[in-house]
Amino acid sequence: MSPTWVQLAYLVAALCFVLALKGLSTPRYARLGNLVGAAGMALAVVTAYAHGAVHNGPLILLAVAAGAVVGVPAARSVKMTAIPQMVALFNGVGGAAAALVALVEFVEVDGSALFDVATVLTVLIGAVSFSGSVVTFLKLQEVMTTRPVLLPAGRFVGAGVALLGLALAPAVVATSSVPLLVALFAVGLALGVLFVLPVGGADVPIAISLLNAFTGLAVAASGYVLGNTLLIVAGTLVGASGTILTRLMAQAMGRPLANILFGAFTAARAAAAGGEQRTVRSGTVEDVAILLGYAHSVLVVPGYGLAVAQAQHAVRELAQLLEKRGIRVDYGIHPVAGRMPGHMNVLLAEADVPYENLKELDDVNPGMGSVDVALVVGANDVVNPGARDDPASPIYGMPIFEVDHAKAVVFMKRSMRPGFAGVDNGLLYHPKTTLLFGDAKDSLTKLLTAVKQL
Amino acid sequence: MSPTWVQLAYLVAALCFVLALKGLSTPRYARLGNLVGAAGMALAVVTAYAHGAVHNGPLILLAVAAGAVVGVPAARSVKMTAIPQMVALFNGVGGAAAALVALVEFVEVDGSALFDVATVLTVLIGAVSFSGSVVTFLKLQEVMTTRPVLLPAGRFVGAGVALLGLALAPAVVATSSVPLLVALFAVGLALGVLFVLPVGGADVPIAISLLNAFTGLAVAASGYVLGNTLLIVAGTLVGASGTILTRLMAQAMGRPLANILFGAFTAARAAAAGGEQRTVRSGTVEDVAILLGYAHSVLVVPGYGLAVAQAQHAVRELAQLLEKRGIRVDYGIHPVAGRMPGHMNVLLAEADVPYENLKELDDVNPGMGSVDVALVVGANDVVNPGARDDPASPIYGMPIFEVDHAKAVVFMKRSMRPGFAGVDNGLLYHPKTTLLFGDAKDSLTKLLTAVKQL
Amino acid sequence: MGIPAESRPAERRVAALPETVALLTGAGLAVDVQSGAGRHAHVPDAAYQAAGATVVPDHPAGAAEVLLSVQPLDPERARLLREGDITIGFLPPAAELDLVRVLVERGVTSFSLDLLPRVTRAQGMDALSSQALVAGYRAVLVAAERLPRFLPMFTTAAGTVPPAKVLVLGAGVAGLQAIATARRLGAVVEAYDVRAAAAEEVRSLGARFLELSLETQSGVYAAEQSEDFLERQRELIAERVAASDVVICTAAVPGRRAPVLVTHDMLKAMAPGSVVVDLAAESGGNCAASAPGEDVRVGEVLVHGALNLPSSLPVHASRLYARNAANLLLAMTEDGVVRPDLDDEVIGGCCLTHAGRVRHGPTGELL
Amino acid sequence: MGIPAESRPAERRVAALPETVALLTGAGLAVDVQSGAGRHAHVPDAAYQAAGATVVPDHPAGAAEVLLSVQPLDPERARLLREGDITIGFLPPAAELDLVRVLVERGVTSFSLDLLPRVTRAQGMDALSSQALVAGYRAVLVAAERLPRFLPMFTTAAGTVPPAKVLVLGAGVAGLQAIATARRLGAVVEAYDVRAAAAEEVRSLGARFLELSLETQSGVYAAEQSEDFLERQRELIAERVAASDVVICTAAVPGRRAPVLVTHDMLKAMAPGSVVVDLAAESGGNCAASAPGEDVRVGEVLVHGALNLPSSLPVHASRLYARNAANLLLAMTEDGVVRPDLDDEVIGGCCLTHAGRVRHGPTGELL
Amino acid sequence: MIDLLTIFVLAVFVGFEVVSKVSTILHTPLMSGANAIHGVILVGAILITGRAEGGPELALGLAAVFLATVNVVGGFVVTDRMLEMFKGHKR
Amino acid sequence: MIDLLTIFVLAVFVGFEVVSKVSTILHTPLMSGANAIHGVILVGAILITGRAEGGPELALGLAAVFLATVNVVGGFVVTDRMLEMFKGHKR
Ligand SMILES: NC(=O)c1ccc[n+]([C@@H]2O[C@H](COP(=O)([O-])OP(=O)(O)OC[C@H]3O[C@@H](n4cnc5c(N)ncnc54)[C@H](OP(=O)(O)O)[C@@H]3O)[C@@H](O)[C@H]2O)c1
Ligand SMILES: NC(=O)c1ccc[n+]([C@@H]2O[C@H](COP(=O)([O-])OP(=O)(O)OC[C@H]3O[C@@H](n4cnc5c(N)ncnc54)[C@H](OP(=O)(O)O)[C@@H]3O)[C@@H](O)[C@H]2O)c1
Ligand SMILES: NC(=O)c1ccc[n+]([C@@H]2O[C@H](COP(=O)([O-])OP(=O)(O)OC[C@H]3O[C@@H](n4cnc5c(N)ncnc54)[C@H](O)[C@@H]3O)[C@@H](O)[C@H]2O)c1
Ligand SMILES: NC(=O)c1ccc[n+]([C@@H]2O[C@H](COP(=O)([O-])OP(=O)(O)OC[C@H]3O[C@@H](n4cnc5c(N)ncnc54)[C@H](O)[C@@H]3O)[C@@H](O)[C@H]2O)c1
Repeated sequence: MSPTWVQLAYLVAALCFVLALKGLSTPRYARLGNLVGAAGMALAVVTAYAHGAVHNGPLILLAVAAGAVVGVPAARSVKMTAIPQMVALFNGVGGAAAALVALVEFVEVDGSALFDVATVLTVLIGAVSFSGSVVTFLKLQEVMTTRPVLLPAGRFVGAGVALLGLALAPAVVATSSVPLLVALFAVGLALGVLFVLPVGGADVPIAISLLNAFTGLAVAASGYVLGNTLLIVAGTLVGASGTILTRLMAQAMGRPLANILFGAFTAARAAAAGGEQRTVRSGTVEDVAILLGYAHSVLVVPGYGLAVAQAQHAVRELAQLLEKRGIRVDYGIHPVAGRMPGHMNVLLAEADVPYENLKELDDVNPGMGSVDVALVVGANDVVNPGARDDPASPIYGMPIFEVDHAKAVVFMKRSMRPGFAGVDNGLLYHPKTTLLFGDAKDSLTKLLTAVKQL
Repeated sequence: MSPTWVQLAYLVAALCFVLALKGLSTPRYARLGNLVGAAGMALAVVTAYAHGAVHNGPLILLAVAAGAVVGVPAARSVKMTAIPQMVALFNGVGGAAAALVALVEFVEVDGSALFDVATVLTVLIGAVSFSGSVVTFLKLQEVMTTRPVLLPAGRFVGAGVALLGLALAPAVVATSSVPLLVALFAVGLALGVLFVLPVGGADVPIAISLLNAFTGLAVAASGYVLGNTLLIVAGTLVGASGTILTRLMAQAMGRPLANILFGAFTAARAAAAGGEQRTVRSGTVEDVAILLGYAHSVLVVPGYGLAVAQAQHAVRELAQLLEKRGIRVDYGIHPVAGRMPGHMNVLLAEADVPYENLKELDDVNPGMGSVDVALVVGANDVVNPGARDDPASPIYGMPIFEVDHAKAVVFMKRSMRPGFAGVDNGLLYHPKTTLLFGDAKDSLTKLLTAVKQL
Repeated sequence: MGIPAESRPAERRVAALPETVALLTGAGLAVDVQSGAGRHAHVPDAAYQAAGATVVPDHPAGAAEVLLSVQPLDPERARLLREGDITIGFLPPAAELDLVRVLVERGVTSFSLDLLPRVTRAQGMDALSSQALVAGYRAVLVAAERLPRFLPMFTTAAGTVPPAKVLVLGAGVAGLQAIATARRLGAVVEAYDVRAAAAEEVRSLGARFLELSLETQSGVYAAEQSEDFLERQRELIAERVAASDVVICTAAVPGRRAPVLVTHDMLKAMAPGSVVVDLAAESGGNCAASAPGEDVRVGEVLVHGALNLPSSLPVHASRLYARNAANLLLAMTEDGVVRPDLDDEVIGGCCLTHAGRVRHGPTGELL
Repeated sequence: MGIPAESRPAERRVAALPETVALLTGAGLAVDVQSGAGRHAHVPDAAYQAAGATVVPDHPAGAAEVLLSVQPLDPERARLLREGDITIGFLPPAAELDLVRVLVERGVTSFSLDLLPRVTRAQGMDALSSQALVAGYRAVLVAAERLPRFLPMFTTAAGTVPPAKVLVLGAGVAGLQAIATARRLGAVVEAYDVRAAAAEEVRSLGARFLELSLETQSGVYAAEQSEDFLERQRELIAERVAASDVVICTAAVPGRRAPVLVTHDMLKAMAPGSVVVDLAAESGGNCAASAPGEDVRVGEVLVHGALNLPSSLPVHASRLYARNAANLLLAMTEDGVVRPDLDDEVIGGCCLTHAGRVRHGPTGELL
Repeated sequence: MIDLLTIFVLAVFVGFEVVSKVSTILHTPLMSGANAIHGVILVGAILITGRAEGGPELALGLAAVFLATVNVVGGFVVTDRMLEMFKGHKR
Repeated sequence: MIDLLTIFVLAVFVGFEVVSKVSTILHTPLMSGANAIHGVILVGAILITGRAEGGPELALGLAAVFLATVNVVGGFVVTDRMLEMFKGHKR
């Protein structure tokens, strides 16, 4: 047992981690949370060093320094778009470290059966996490293809390797044999690769999140190996929150988790039949609420869908709420929005939207670049960039609100169906665009609640 | 150390308790949560008995049976209105039990200093909780006055007793003297009484909640005394959740906690200055939200204040929300509400209130008795019972909405000022009436959020 | 009691409808209705009969003991009345001194709805209010009809039409209703009144209140203003009048000439095609150019002097009026006998002549 | 190019305003405006001059190469035109066969805004839409003016007035605007149209759509219906017509006689004082009794046959029309020269005659 | 000891988090439910009584068992009664 | 062991509860932050290396320290960068 002061320091560090996760779950405290986490980590590491680095102190410092020299600049210089693969890589090295720690401990110490079980788990999960993360990194970095990779008879290979692992694990526990453990490590590596290969490009972030939770579990298991409460608590926290997070992310993409991970087998067949599909990003009410709540300027572009949903009162309420938060809200009234001239005017006047807030094309388009969020409420044709860019489009030449020049676009509609003109709208597939599916009035009412709770 | 199976059973019980609290926090799972809690408790008790009742098994069973014979019928037969005092009483006996357990353990075992500290805490907090709960019980049962009781120099007495406790506690730890511990128990009892006496009738539930959290802490401390993880976990859970809950309850009443517990000292002085006042009852947004959210039929009576606040959209939103919950909502339109003929019609038409929902005096008054809540939004003269009952009133003879015959009345206005006719409105002081002060639009917007969260 | 067919030109209302006839006969009164009384309100004689009235061919003056009419009787008709007969209807005494003299002479007990106290209890009888409601609503329709522009805003493929600006002067019952109606039609509305309470009332309808640096008045009615005050008021509102597409004037001081708020010069500063509707035209006009019942052009601005606007909505104006009048009459009726209690604040307050004497102070002075 | 003063009776619009003149001169065109052209729209000659136009005393036909008018030219005037001259304006060919013959004979290139394809790209030129907007708005004002009742509901001390019931038949541009305007004024509105898309459009304005058990049509325009269909439709709507205080008829089938939806018998079943406004009166009428420009009484029901309603709002109707016409003209203009590209879907689509030939199929058949 | 402290700290967090968003209407039932849960002191009471070798300890222990039982059973029953109102109103 | 299990269970609850209501926009930063936290394996790495008596254990231990450090520092820094967007908007 370590001395009390060490354990207390670890407890404080664990506390910091809990607070960090809590902070990271709310926009207001996210940054602070991250800093608290870092502080906790610093405390833990310093404590471990002071108490545990009986031998090899300088070497350890050197290794830490080397890690910092590699990690910090990498994290600093990475482009925003490449962050997911960076996270994957960091996750992978964490998993590898956990496996190594368990391996070394296994070599050094001769422990109980329970200890061996924990070791086996750490090594196996750590290895899976490591190799899986490396593959996701390669996918995202586009070093290898981002499409689901299906090995011939992939399912059987996977099952075979998994069985091998299942056989090895008890053997290790029974024999305490180091070579067998190394073999298990190799099996873990193979499993990780097999696990991630079939995942398609858009789903890779979910795989990363799951591997992240795995690493957490590996760390927790290593905590058992080392009898270290901090590792248990921190690893479990990450494991649990990572699992929930993975589920949330899958939900946000509207797909059950199993589908994402194993769907490639079935999906690939379907894809072969259908043509190339463009991807859309649909968000939750909370996403949109945050987008809006932290914007400086919002442009509401109402269309026929606002009228169909009779959402004029709801949109006015939302706008007023945003204005109370100091956000500038304008309404972009397109000359032909709706189904009769002045359709939007009638609705918005009924909802008492002040006339000064109603802007026309020419008032808005030149400054579109400084609009943080364009909230398209049941409009479609009037924001279709095809009218500007695609001479073959039947609506080519109609002036539009160029919301594709805004910093972000939120589309509220019920489906992917086109508008009056019956032409597809490229903006729906734009990376800037978040879709919020559902009846406009429902969505706005929910948004209202969500923004209030920010 | 207890055998592993016992500890595992305790762990499962602890888990049940966590799930119980989680369930109790959402209306849908509240009942289930309570049952899960009870199941966990059964498991824990059976385990404890099977493993720990080495001696005195039959006696213990007898005591348990006696407790059940007393507790179940009491809980079954108590009137709904008397439930708070029942909870207080149960809480008190729990505190007492914790104190006794620690006392006995102190007598039986000779433990470390840390053990003694835990014992002292258990006994002290348990005693406070016990006597405090008994006093709240007496208050609520109206055996004693419900008004804040201020002992002469109460603050000094309180401080004195607290100091005595502070002195005794280290003495017990130092000497391990049983008589001193008993003395500490007595001090705790006195402190509990002194703590609750100055709390006014309406605030007693908050005091109960705080004492409940105290008992939780006492149980957790006794867990340390006994080295029992289950007691620690369960006690801490209750202590932590009880603290949060107390804060939430105080917030819901719109008063900082300190005010409630210690406010009596200052408040009492203020009351002495003013003359005889008819009392009004002003509620919080949450109170009104619950009144509305669990009603079957609501009558909205709008008046000039609705127009001044331009709250027509807000009232329509609230009505629609209530209707979605299956509540029947009508609007009572008085012929002279507002300041021009048809004033309410104009406003409500603008907010798209369906014409069918607009009711006149004769449609509504005969069935007023079956209206659960009459929501008077910025109206005054048109619901003044003086127009019906008081021949001396300048408005005598004007027909009114007889909302005083509804089951409950909620008044939304900004102050106690009279309406157009300048005459006082007796309904404001009626026991059925809850006042919700503030601009009608603000209040309605808040109500909307509160009802959504029911 | 009797209900005449109104004979004044352009009067299309009627003082009783079948529903109020039923009320009155229910109270034990025998009701005679002159044939054709309800023709403009689209009520055939048969409907009155069905409600319990007797249809008589001639004006019931002299035959009925109680006469319920909208407009005052012609003085000649009034000569047919007998001592103790009762008349109820509008009767602005200052404008009808001849009639008042006849009523005094014949010993008639006459009640004027123009004099009804504006107290809470009397609201059900307050025909000034109910008819002002009609006038305020119609005033906006009249203006919208004459304006060569839209009231609401429209954003269309052929350009954007801005909302019309409407200025309402005087925010009594008619003024408030005009504000509400113009807002409904999508206009941008602002309003002014001398009464202190008016600002909040105007805002309660979603319109802007013109804050002028002028003294305000308290009380239900405005008191007459000095010429100096009016001069300052005109100066202050001139700019707002010029900026408006529609001006609706409803300012009045009971029993006095209406204040002149819009001068010829102010009209000239308005945009071509603008419209002024003057509800006060009959009592002298808030607009210097207005003539009752006429559309006067001043430059390219149209000034409509309203003449009996309520009459242009005969069905509903009659319905409200008939109910007011019936309420007043019922308040005087007990056991089928009409016996007005002149000590009652409301009934006494609107009694103009009784037993050969003028009971209304200011009118007495005028005679 | 030239802008005439409109000469048809009761036409108060003008085909260009100073703002569009500025657009056209900006595109390199020389604009002649006949003196007094803008008088009803309250635009003085000076304003045109200030915008860059030349004010000419006479009708510019024969002098200008391009004529921009609201109404079609009189056939005699058209004889003044020279080969290759261009006319732009409303020109319903079926009603103006004489004129069409003259245009063909003189080799004039004429564009009719009645024929403009209703495609997205042409919305800025769509004068049918913009003028239908005006007509729909005015139709409600006309009805409200003539109705002896309130449109909105009022709960007052003198009793409650229920909201008026308005039925709109045909929910095209004008019908939708009528629905919106009547709803603004507080009426309870229901509507019917044969087009399938109309139900949602009607509801999107907060009105009730009458679900009839009749086949619906798809497409932008309604196709002509069989007499059998119309018979069934009349049967089904009869009860709703009878229950309405106001019926506004806007049903039309382009190029055809308007369907008769409201018969004499249906009118008789309406409440006394009710009002029917028939926007289709000029093309035969949706109501059997309507006559363009007249108020016809059928029993106690008033039927107003609309005649050129947009003209009653000259300022804004002109503004929208002028912008539409200018947009069309600008689409044909390049480098200051008007050179219509007849292969263009929109421009070719609304070209009625060119180089001595009728380009519009149905019209060709009629001749 | 430190492990127990860790357990304590984690339990505090769980306690905080679990009830942090409860609606007003559930305040009283939640309080009552928590109240029943701290009746778990019954476990402690049984344990000490089971060890007691007679005399005052036994008496006090039995008293503790009795009181704790009242707390437990009364608490759960009364909470259940309070929650009956949620039966009818499903959502 | 059971205490450690209790700790594990409680930590699971805390982990679940704490992130259960996070909004989508924070998914990635939260994942990245959690990722940094499991870099706490660095503590374990330091401990075993501190005990290592040379040879392969030392090498492996140092490798673990290196990798874990990369995980920790990279994780926190990258998370912070992601969160920069929340800087401007105070309330
Ligand atoms: N203004 C005029 O005078 C006039 C007249 C005739 C035609 N048009 C034409 O109409 C179009 C107007 O453009 P627009 O952008 O206003 O409309 P739009 O292009 O027709 O798009 C409306 C969108 O609203 C969505 N929507 C419908 N109901 C909804 C509901 N309840 N909740 C949420 N979304 C809903 C629909 O998508 P989902 O189905 O996926 O929900 C649809 O894509 C133009 O093409 C214009 O040319 C205009
Ligand atoms: N309808 C007509 O034609 C007409 C015409 C003239 C006079 N009147 C008279 O007006 C009266 C109408 O009765 P009523 O019940 O509608 O009105 P009322 O009796 O005047 O009462 C209105 C109440 O609304 C409250 N209020 C004002 N602003 C508010 C705000 N922003 N938020 C919340 N509450 C606000 C006021 O209390 P606080 O100040 O405490 O907030 C006031 O007590 C009758 O006496 C009637 O005789 C009617
Ligand atoms: N007791 C009741 O319940 C009841 C019922 C109906 C009306 N009223 C009250 O009666 C009052 C008068 O209503 P009315 O419509 O018969 O009034 P009115 O027709 O006599 O006058 C119309 C308005 O013109 C205003 N006015 C006078 N001189 C003006 C000037 N120079 N500039 C601007 N405005 C000027 C007056 O203040 C008044 O508001 C109002 O206060 C109304 O609230 C009370
Ligand atoms: N492409 C565009 O952007 C654009 C622009 C403006 C209008 N439009 C479309 O043009 C169409 C017609 O508009 P319009 O106002 O010129 O039409 P219109 O004047 O030709 O006809 C009016 C309406 O009468 C209806 N109708 C015909 N017979 C009927 C019957 N028997 N009973 C009931 N209703 C009947 C028609 O369906 C039509 O809606 C609409 O669909 C409108 O959406 C499109």
